[in-house]
Amino acid sequence: GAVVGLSLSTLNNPFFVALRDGALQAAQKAGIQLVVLDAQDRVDKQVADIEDLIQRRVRVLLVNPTDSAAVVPAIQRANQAGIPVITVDRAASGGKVAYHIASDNVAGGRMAAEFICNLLKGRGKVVELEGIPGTSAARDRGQGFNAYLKEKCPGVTVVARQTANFDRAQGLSVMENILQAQRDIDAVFAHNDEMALGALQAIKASGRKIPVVGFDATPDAVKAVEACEMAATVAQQPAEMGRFAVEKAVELIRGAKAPAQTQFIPVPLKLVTNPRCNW
Amino acid sequence: MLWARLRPEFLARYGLVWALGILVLVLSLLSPYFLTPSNLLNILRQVSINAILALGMTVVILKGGIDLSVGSLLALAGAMAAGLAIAGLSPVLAMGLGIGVAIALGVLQGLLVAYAGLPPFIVTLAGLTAFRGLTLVYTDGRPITGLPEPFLFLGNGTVLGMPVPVMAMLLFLLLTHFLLRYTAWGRYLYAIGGNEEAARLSGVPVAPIKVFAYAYSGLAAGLAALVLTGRLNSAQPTAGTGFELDAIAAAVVGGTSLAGGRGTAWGTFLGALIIGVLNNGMNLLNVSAFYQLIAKGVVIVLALLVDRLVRRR
Amino acid sequence: MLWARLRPEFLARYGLVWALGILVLVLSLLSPYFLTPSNLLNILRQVSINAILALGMTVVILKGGIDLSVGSLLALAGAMAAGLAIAGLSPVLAMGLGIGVAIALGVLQGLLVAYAGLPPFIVTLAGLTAFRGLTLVYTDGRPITGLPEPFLFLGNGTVLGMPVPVMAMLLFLLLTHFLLRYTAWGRYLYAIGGNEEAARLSGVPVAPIKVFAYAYSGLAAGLAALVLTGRLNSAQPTAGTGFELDAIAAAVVGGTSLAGGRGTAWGTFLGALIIGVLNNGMNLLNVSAFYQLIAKGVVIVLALLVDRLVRRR
Amino acid sequence: MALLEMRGIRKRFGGVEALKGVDFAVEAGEIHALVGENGAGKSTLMKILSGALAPDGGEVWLSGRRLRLGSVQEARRQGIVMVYQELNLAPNLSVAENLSLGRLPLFVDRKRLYTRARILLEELDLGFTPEVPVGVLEVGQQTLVAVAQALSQEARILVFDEATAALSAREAERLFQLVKELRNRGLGIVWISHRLEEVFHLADRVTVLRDGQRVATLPLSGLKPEALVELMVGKREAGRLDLPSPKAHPPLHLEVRGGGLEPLAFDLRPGEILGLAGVVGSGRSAVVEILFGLEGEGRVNGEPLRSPLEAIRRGVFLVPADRKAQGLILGLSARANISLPVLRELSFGGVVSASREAALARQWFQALGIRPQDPERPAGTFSGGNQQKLVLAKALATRPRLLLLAEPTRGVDVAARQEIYALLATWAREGVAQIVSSGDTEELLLLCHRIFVFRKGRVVAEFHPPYCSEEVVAHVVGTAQA
Ligand SMILES: Nc1ncnc2c1ncn2[C@@H]1O[C@H](COP(=O)(O)OP(=O)(O)OP(=O)(O)O)[C@@H](O)[C@H]1O
Ligand SMILES: Nc1ncnc2c1ncn2[C@@H]1O[C@H](COP(=O)(O)OP(=O)(O)OP(=O)(O)O)[C@@H](O)[C@H]1O
Ligand SMILES: [Mg+2]
Ligand SMILES: [Mg+2]
Repeated sequence: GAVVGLSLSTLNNPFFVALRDGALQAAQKAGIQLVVLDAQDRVDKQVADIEDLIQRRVRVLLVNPTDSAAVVPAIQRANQAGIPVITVDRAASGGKVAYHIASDNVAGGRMAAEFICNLLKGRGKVVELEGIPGTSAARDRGQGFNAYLKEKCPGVTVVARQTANFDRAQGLSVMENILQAQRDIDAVFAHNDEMALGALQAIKASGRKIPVVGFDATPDAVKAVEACEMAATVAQQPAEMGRFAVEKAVELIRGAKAPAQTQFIPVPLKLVTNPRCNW
Repeated sequence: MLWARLRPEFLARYGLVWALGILVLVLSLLSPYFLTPSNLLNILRQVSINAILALGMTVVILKGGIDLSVGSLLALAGAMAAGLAIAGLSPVLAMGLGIGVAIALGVLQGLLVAYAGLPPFIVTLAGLTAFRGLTLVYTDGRPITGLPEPFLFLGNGTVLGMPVPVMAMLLFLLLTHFLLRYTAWGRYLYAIGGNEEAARLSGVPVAPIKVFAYAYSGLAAGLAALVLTGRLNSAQPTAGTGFELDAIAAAVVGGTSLAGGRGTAWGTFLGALIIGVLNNGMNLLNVSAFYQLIAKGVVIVLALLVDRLVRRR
Repeated sequence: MLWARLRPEFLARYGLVWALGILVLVLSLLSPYFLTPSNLLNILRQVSINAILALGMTVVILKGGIDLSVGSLLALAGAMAAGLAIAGLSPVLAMGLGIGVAIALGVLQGLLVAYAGLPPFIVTLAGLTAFRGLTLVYTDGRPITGLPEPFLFLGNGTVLGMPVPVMAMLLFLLLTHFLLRYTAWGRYLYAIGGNEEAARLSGVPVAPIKVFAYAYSGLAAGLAALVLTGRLNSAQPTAGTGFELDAIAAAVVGGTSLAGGRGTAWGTFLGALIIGVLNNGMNLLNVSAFYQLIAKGVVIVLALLVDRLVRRR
Repeated sequence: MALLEMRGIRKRFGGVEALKGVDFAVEAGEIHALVGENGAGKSTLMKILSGALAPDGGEVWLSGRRLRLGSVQEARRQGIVMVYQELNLAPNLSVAENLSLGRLPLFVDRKRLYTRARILLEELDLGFTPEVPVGVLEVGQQTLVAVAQALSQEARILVFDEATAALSAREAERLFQLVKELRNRGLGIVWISHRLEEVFHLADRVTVLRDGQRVATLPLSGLKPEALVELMVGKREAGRLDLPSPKAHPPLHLEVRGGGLEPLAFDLRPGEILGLAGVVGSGRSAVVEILFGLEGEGRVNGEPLRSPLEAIRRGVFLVPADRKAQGLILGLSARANISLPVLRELSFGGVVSASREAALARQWFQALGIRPQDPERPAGTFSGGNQQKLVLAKALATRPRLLLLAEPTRGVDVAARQEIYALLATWAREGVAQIVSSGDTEELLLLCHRIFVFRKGRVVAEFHPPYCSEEVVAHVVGTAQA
């Protein structure tokens, strides 16, 4: 069958594993071959990966950019080779892209802020656990979260903002440290579920009860929400993204004309909460 | 007894004790939360994993090698132990097998270094890569959760008020100290690191001892894996990424020479403490992420300069 | 002339050429896309950044040091150059300043190693941390985009059909080769790495040469920064993360001894090529991501074993 | 006015006062011997002169100008050149590059470098090519490289610290001629040696150091050797060497193959001491290395010796020629060095008995008079001769049945050398077979029951007692017909 390339920013994260699985399933159903490459969160490796996919003559290129700007030259190279490009999860800031399939991280950050604001009735102290400094996910989620608080919910203040690099173990130890310094914490927002679950572990060990809001809705996190351990997580639907991307690619292979302007295909974002819990 | 040891020569030799002292003093002044019993215990608990890895690393570095694979070994050992336990094996057996896998892969790397004569850096870098791959294959890139009680106890339990991870670290510190200071094999490690040729001519069984060093580092990785798995209440396929640099840093800050032949278990422990105190202090002071990086680099260099100055006198 | 050099002794000495040859052969058989002119150029382009860094790294390792800061230096140099150019400076001047910053910070680290006597590993690990922090502060964690034409040319242009990054790499290879083989400072680097005390007693200006080594590695980082910035059409605050291990790996696979005193520019280039071919080949063969890691570790060890075998004969 | 004047030089190493205010002067056109027991401070004094060490006090004047101390480069600029006792060469660089180390022009013309090195090596009649890396040469050859390096420089003061310790008579004689020529050209030459014949043969004046102090400076003409020894070590009975006859017990049958040697097989009786004579590079040092399993194929009583570990298990031990590279682990304490080969015997269940280890070290410190008497100091901080004694102590502590010794008294002072000879004789009496490879023919004549003379990888002559020294020397240097 036809070959489609998928360049992922990382597979070291359940979110992208789910995205890959969604894509693989869709590919199997459509009877095409999907070549998946993992850039290990490195912009330069992604460029090399895409170049290799072009050498491999893939029919459509699916890209989950490690960084929006950095991926542009590689996309341009694909354009030159006449390979249509679809971006997933994160947009590219240039080049010719047929479709962009994503949920909006800034919107997700706002969603989390809104939830916490309502939970605290507009007054309280929150801790923000940031992702790897300089990554777009950390940037966008933080931006949405803080912008919402500033505009709509000035009574809720961020009393500690520390990075835990999207990592569960660091989420644990950074939260332990913050718990030493902050007597009053009313809620925690983590830029991803890994950090949220780490923080949760620290909070449990300290014997306190603090609502934690994560991001990504990984299976572990959803389980924690169901068990009333975590307050909420912002659900993206990575498997859906993967599925949409492959379906669009199949359409292009079957002869559909690529839109002249990049067409945005939103994947719904939702807040996973558990109304039975008492926060 | 203890007091008698605090003579000037002792303090001069351990310039790092000064560096740590200054750091603690400054942090106590800056943050009221720092010098509290609960925070000190907290620091020890956080330091435990890096300290255990760094002690294993010290053994390898002493003999003139290096082990970059510890982070990946940790992930693999944790995943194996957790996976087997979930699959129904008795938790203790599963833990033992996890550690066993780490030791076995340490031995494998040791064989490649000692008998095939490959450079330790490359062998263990290949290990870093390949073992991570194995972990991802084994877990299919997903965390393993729902672990039975004994795991949680290892990570979060206490014995006589002391957290189990701290206990494990202290025991491993004593074991390593004993190995290095009182046993023939410990001495051989120093000899090989100091002058491999002279050691060989003295009848030191060089190759087996090299293999042992990597096996010991594997043991450390396995032990650290159990502690981390317990602390996180799950085995993460990405656990331990970058831990190798932290472990080497602790050893080297603690006075271990990367050229081999020089270093102690206590020095490494001190090195791990300095790094741990620094991380904790900056969190307590809520230093922003970007500036934390700068501060961390600067403080570590300053600590070593203090060490130099004290020792030079 | 060239042919005469391909005598058995030459091939035996460069066992790595064999390893690379076998790798290329296998990949050519497995994938029709591999041995095409466009893919070979593609590999060279992909390898260029790591090769440049590895050449700088080789100079530092030869004298018995190590430079873990290259990845962060690269990010900082790229950000500075891009930021200054965006702010309206002439692009060429901005590029020069970017490289200048990297060299200056290399010198700073060199001074701490050569004159304060601190261990290179820790000094440059502190550099890795602190320079990343500086980059994040300077860029406020955001990529810098909208770069003027000359940047893009550096990353994506061609001269006489040869991509500019490849050109830059080859020039830097020749420069490093010349430095190491035909200049006093080059030979002194070997002398210091082989026996620092002997070098000192022979009147070799040890400390300045050490500083020079770190400055040269800084130059390499600056050069690589420009190429990467051009290739990515933007300066990334997280660029270069983990590059230090890749650069060291290329040098060591290429026969550079981490103990210092042994290694060549060509060997390092070969090492970088082997790693680059491996990455490219596995992508072409559609080896799945997790298995790629395993394969990469295994193949690198195999390559070194081939090297050993060929050289032992 | 003297060419060189050192005044009130003081130097401490931690608790040890190595130099306690030493004055020392050298005239232009003289060879000035510097002698004293091991650890007297000779090397330290000269390292201060060459800038390798900074003194704690004192000053140095050269032709009436005060020298800035503590910088090798400055000393070199002023024409002070030294051959160090512990050879300082870059093992990974070629002979030619080592010859020019520190003086390479910014851009190296390799052809010129190697041509000039070849010419220099030919001038000095040294039989190796400039392309080889120094690390593969044997100690004697490395010494020659270091000497050649010093001789190729424009010097006003040349210092030789034990330059002949690893040389055989032929190379030594050649060096004497060169040194005399340089003296006649007006250079000031400092000659450190424990071979007193050499001192009397070569030097014009002598300065004696003892415990970091100068005890005398005298012209050598008219001085009696006994008087000089007395100045060095105080009054002492010169023990006569009483060499026991070898035992009749079944001999060790030794076979030696490979290592560039003609295959060789011979018997050695318990308690017999066999000497191996020959110039540097004649192949005699390969014999002991093969018998210790380092290269080639060695056998003892038909059993193979494939590695040092195997050799040690079969009761063979080697005192290697290069104490720095092969003999000692300089960063470890003297105690740990001595105990290293017997650590297993000192341990219970893998745990080293600290008291037995310390006792062992103390025993050998006393037996060999190693100074300072502090086994806890790192081996690298002992003086050259005392380091050599540490290597011997380590070997003797293993109680081997076959002891291989390469240049066993390299850099050991007169008195201690007698002690070592006496000790080896005692060991012979207890039935230890020994093979001594040495460049010092006198030493072999004194110590050995039998001598093999090597030339170009072959035994060209064998001597049994009684034999006369001229004849042996003639065979060694190659003037006699094989
Ligand atoms: N680096 C050092 N650290 C500590 N002590 C030292 C060091 N170098 C020399 N010493 C001590 O200084 C004293 C003088 O040593 P030195 O090497 O000058 O003796 P020497 O006269 O050259 O002896 P030899 O004939 O054995 O070479 C000795 O006691 C020695 O142990
Ligand atoms: N261009 C060169 N390339 C390589 N080696 C050189 C070169 N010039 C000098 N050397 C070597 O460097 C060492 C020091 O050179 P230096 O100039 O001090 O010697 P020199 O005796 O003054 O020679 P010259 O008469 O040529 O100036 C010598 O061993 C020489 O062989
Ligand atoms: Mg001496
Ligand atoms: Mg000249």
